[in-house]
Amino acid sequence: MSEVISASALRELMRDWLRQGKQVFGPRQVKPGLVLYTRLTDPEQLLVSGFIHPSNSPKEFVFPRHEVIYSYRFEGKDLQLLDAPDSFPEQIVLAVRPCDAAALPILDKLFNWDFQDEFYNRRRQATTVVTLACLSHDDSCFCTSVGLGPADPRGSDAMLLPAQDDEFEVRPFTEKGEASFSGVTRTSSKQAGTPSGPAKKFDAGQVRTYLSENFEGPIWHDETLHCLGCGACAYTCPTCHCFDIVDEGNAAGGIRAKNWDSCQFPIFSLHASGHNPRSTQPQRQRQRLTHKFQIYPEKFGDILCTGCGNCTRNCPVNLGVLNVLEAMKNGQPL
Amino acid sequence: MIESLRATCRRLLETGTAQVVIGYGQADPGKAVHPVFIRRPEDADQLTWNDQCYPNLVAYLKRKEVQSLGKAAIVVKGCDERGLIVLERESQIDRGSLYVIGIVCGGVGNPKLDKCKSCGAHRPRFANEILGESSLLQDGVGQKWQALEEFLTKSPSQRMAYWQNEFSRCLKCYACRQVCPMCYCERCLVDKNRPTCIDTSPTLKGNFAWHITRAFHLAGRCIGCDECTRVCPVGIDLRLLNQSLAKAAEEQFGYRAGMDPQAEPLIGSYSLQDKDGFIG
Amino acid sequence: MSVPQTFEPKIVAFVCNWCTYLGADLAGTNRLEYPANVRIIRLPCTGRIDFNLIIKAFELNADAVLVSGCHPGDCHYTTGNYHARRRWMLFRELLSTLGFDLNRIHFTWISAAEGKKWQQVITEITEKTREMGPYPYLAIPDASVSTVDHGESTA
Amino acid sequence: MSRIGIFTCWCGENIARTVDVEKVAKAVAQIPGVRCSVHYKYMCSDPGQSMIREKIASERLDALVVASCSPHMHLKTFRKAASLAGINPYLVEMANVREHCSWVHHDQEKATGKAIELIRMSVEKVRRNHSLQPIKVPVTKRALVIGGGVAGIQAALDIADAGHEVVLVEREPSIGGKMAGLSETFPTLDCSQCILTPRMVEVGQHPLIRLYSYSEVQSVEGYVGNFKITIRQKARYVDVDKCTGCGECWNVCPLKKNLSEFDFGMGYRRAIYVPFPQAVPARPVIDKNACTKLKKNGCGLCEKKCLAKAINYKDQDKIVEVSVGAVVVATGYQLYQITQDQANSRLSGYGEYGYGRYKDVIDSLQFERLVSASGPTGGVVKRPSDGAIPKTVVFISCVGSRDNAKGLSYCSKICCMYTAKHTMLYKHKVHEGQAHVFYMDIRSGGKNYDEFVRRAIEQDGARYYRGRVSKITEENGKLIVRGADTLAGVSLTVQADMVVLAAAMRPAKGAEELAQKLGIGYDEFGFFSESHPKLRPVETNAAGVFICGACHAPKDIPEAVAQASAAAGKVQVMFGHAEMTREPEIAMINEQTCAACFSCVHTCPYHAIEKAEIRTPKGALVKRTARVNPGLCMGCGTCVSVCPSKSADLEGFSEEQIYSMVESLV
Repeated sequence: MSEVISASALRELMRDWLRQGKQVFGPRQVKPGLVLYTRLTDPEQLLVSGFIHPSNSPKEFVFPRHEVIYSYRFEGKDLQLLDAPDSFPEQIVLAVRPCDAAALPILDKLFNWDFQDEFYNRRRQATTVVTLACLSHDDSCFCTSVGLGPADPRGSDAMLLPAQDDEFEVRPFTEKGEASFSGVTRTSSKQAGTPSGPAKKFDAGQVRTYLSENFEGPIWHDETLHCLGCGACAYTCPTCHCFDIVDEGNAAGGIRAKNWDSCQFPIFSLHASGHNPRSTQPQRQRQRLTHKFQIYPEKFGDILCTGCGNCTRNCPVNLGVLNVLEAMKNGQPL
Repeated sequence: MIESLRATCRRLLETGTAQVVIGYGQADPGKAVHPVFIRRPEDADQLTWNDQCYPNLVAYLKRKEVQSLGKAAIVVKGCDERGLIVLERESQIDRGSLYVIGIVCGGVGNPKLDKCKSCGAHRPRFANEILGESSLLQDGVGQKWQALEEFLTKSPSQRMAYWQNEFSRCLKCYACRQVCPMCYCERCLVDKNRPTCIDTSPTLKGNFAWHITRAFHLAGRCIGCDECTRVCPVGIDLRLLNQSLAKAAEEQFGYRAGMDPQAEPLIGSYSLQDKDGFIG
Repeated sequence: MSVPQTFEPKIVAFVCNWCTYLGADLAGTNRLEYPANVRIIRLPCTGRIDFNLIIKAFELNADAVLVSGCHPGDCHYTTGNYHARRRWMLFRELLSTLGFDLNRIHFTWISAAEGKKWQQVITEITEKTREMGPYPYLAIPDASVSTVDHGESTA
Repeated sequence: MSRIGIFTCWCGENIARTVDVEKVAKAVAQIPGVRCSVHYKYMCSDPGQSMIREKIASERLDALVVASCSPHMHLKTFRKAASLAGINPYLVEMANVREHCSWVHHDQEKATGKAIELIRMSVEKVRRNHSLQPIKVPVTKRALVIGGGVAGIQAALDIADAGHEVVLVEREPSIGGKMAGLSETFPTLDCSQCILTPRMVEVGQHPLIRLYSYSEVQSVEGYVGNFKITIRQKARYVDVDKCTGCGECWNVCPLKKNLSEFDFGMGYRRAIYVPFPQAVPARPVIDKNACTKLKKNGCGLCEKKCLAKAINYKDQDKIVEVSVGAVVVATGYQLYQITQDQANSRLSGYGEYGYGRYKDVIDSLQFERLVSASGPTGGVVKRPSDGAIPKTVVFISCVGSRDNAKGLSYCSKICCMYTAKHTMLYKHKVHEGQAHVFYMDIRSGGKNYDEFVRRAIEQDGARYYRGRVSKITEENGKLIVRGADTLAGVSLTVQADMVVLAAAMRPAKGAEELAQKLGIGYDEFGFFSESHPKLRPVETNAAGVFICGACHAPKDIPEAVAQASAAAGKVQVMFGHAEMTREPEIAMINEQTCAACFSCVHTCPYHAIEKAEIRTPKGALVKRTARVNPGLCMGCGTCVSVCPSKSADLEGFSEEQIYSMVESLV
């Protein structure tokens, strides 16, 4: 037995949410060949099939790429500080891939371990995450290698599993999830099958050992020299969370804002002195990998990667976490 | 063809003509093609060539890590080679100490990319060595500015709306900059503060300022490899901006970047005949 | 667009020190009246006037921008204005592709002797801009550029 | 800068009439970083300036904004005032609230608001100004004078007499220029050569003047105070040092029928010749296009005759390099070549005057030789065709001048005067002769000039007709001159024996090429441009290069000489100091971030940016970079615009300053 909802009922439900002034986000075909998680203003925009993974990640619904943390205005000779808005409308992120949802509990730790980021937390509280289990995967997917899977509940308030006849089985995991679907599902005898994920591609434990032993290993230079140093991987990664604080202003006033940043940019680690502790791209790649598979796990327990494969899909030169990890496994360069 | 490429690579490394060969590699036929840096003759077999060889490897010549590998040989398509010519004109490369392996290219992508349909440089012209003689793609007539001309049928306000839409997606990941063989500044203008010419924030304002600057800094320099457009993770068609300047350069000044090694840079030179009808 | 009754266009003029600035001085010496909406930024030469400045002016809600310098052949620095002219030729193409309103950006040659022309140019630009109304160069104000609101691509 | 003082000027009523100065001063006092804001009737006056100095001291100000008139008017004044009070003069900015505000706006509220914004802009700018020190450039105290006509001679002698070395370069075999060929000069009718030749001799003998005759400037490198000049000495085939100028050589030269350049084709010279008896240097030159020895290895008489062994048929062009600190250009003029110049599209006219077709139609310089005592006819006026004494001579002025359609738009200025002179000289030599003058206007401004023209008409009976000549034809030995007398309102035909055309003055051949070598401006006609028509009349846009004489514009001898002395004076001012100081508001390159694309090197109008390398002490290349030569940079800032990474910036108009000005306009 299971609770199911039809595609049409789901869209009807979306319509209700929009009517109630909730913000709804989900996968959407932005242009031919390009699917992105975006804000949805019309249920018809929701995409629930025909794609593996959107090119971006839903992290920006709780951790925007640009967030004003305060602004200021000159009043004659004195300066007036103005708080940025910190209450956010209720929002539902729909048809999120389980790998993307699993990133959220990981980010929760980062944004709360010492300083509590109110902007993040308030957005997070206002957010309900409804995942869509994966029926298919591509060469870039490797959720199963980091302890997740195509229907893993981590980070989900509720999950939709595609069933027959254009229906979805609804599996709520939290009260938020319950509330979101109460009264709109019907009980069905059918049960959606458990989808199978990609084959396991490496062992995270071995990777961690390898990293701790090969800080100076040749693999970095051999495998990552062709990295161009852009932020396409970090900015479409559900777990990357580095940000920069910038001031932008003029004679009247200005803002202080939190912008995404990437450890792959040369200036990310550039010192005022002109010295750069990570002066080459391989060193920056090493930093990214080590942070994800050694440093972060040691500090927070979780691997800072959910195997979504976006870094590989979005890399201009077909470099991604996976290529390097596989190279580690078979120990020799491509 | 691939075999002769690998043979050349071996020869260059053995004879010491080059310490590194920059080319395209592939773990195995199924796997994705990516740039490789061959430093030992025995690794020459990693080299490959097929219609998935998109990246313009010239972009790597500006990288210190790559320069430190020593004297380089580089695999270029005819279109990539135009980049070499611009870089040489801008004293970024010493053509003498660079060995260029030109590959006659029938166009990349499946289906072929638009740029290949009107490329006009399928066969490298200045390479030290030219490999392959693939059946050349016929240059499509009048296809060159097709995308742009279609776009320009929109009204100005429609265009502005279009770009606001596109740029609102920009993440400022700078893939467009990093992949561009012509973007070699050690400190990009967007990373300069005091003053901040370009807001670094990925707001509409900051994104417009960035993309206007990126495009205009390529005026008379963009070789139309369209890599910026190919790699954009959020699918912004930067090609339109590059093309509008390339078209102006060609139609108003008879200038095509990277075609004539002797040509004066378009910006940085002037002519008394330059038309100033728009100046009151 | 609804134009507030009190709309006074903001016009930023980037001018060269040796021709147009002196032309404006001459307009003053001859007491040639013109609207008070223009703000002159004096640079040595049109060759120094960079496209980023023009964009910055629009970012700061200039309703129109004027770039003006010595007539061809008159450049105090012999060729600065020729270099500038070529850059503008190309820059206008880019602005046009981006859908900028080219009626908001004006280029003129005004010599040190053309105080009258300065008066006319400023008067015309001010009146024209007043009619066109404010120029929100980015119709979507920054705040509303929700980084999560990806509009449908019209391409 | 955090202690900025703002000084707003009333300019009597000029500003205060439309700008509420007190309100302005009050408002701008509120700008962050502004320490004090005061206003005063006349800021530029002594009390005004001392007020500024007092405030600087009492308020310990570190930067100033003076809101008054145009910086072109008083920026220097206030910078001086500031430096007297111990503030670096480059920490002063002005807000132009007069020319750009109070004088052009009548609405007091708007003008006041604008004034406040203009001041805010200047405050934001000055906040980011840098203290600058004037740039010191060492000066080579040697001057180059190009052109040995009367202007060049005057300049050379003035500079040399002031105790500085001079290098004088003359294209022709002798100095003297056009003036050496003139008969007598207006308005005094004193003999041209009597005035000039002593000066020429002075030049030849002056210990501080090095004369390169029969030479041309080939290239110019370097910059003010430090020019490197390459001079090409054309092969003369005569060793100037051995030669004694005895004359044996030209007396034996069999080739007598070469048209004399000095006589403008009115007389002849040998193949080896001195252009004229008083030439300096008084040394001959061989015309390699005429000499049979040089052409087909014949003759050789001159060599045999020369006891000094000065003849050298193997002579070659020599290249000489000199370094100088300043250059005076005095390349003079040529006459509108009525037949040859028709090739030039702009100069299409005057075929109808038959110049070149009729032997007896000559131009004014040819007439000068004809009436010159030292001329080909010994001063007897004989017409070229048959040597007869012309009884009727028609003078036509403005041939090519003031004629947009067929000639040149400008007035050649001296023709009215010399035409009057010509009629007199003619009358004095041919008493029964009659001079007729066709003119457009008579322009005789100048000391004793109009009296001179009146004399020509009233005493020497020249007939003046206000009108143009439409056509000249030849009928049985007479020149039929058809014209109009517009004052009498009749058309008019004169049967003349000779016609003299007062052809327009044009820059000497090659003027534009020379201007390009020197990097100085020139107008559409090829006359060199002064850097300011009123205040910098002998300076050019290239620092250290000065102009004088007819290369600048048509002018007569007194003017040319005066201008030459002025140029010499400017050179002496430069040479008055061991080093010269230049404006420090110049470009600079951030060598750390420079990507070495060298767009700036390409673009710089002054070639002031060079490619440089940064190397380790051991000599390993760290990076390449562009680098500004402070001696050459004129501060236009074109490099800043073409620098993609904005590693180029301009002191005084830096990116920070300009952006902050724009950003103050919110």
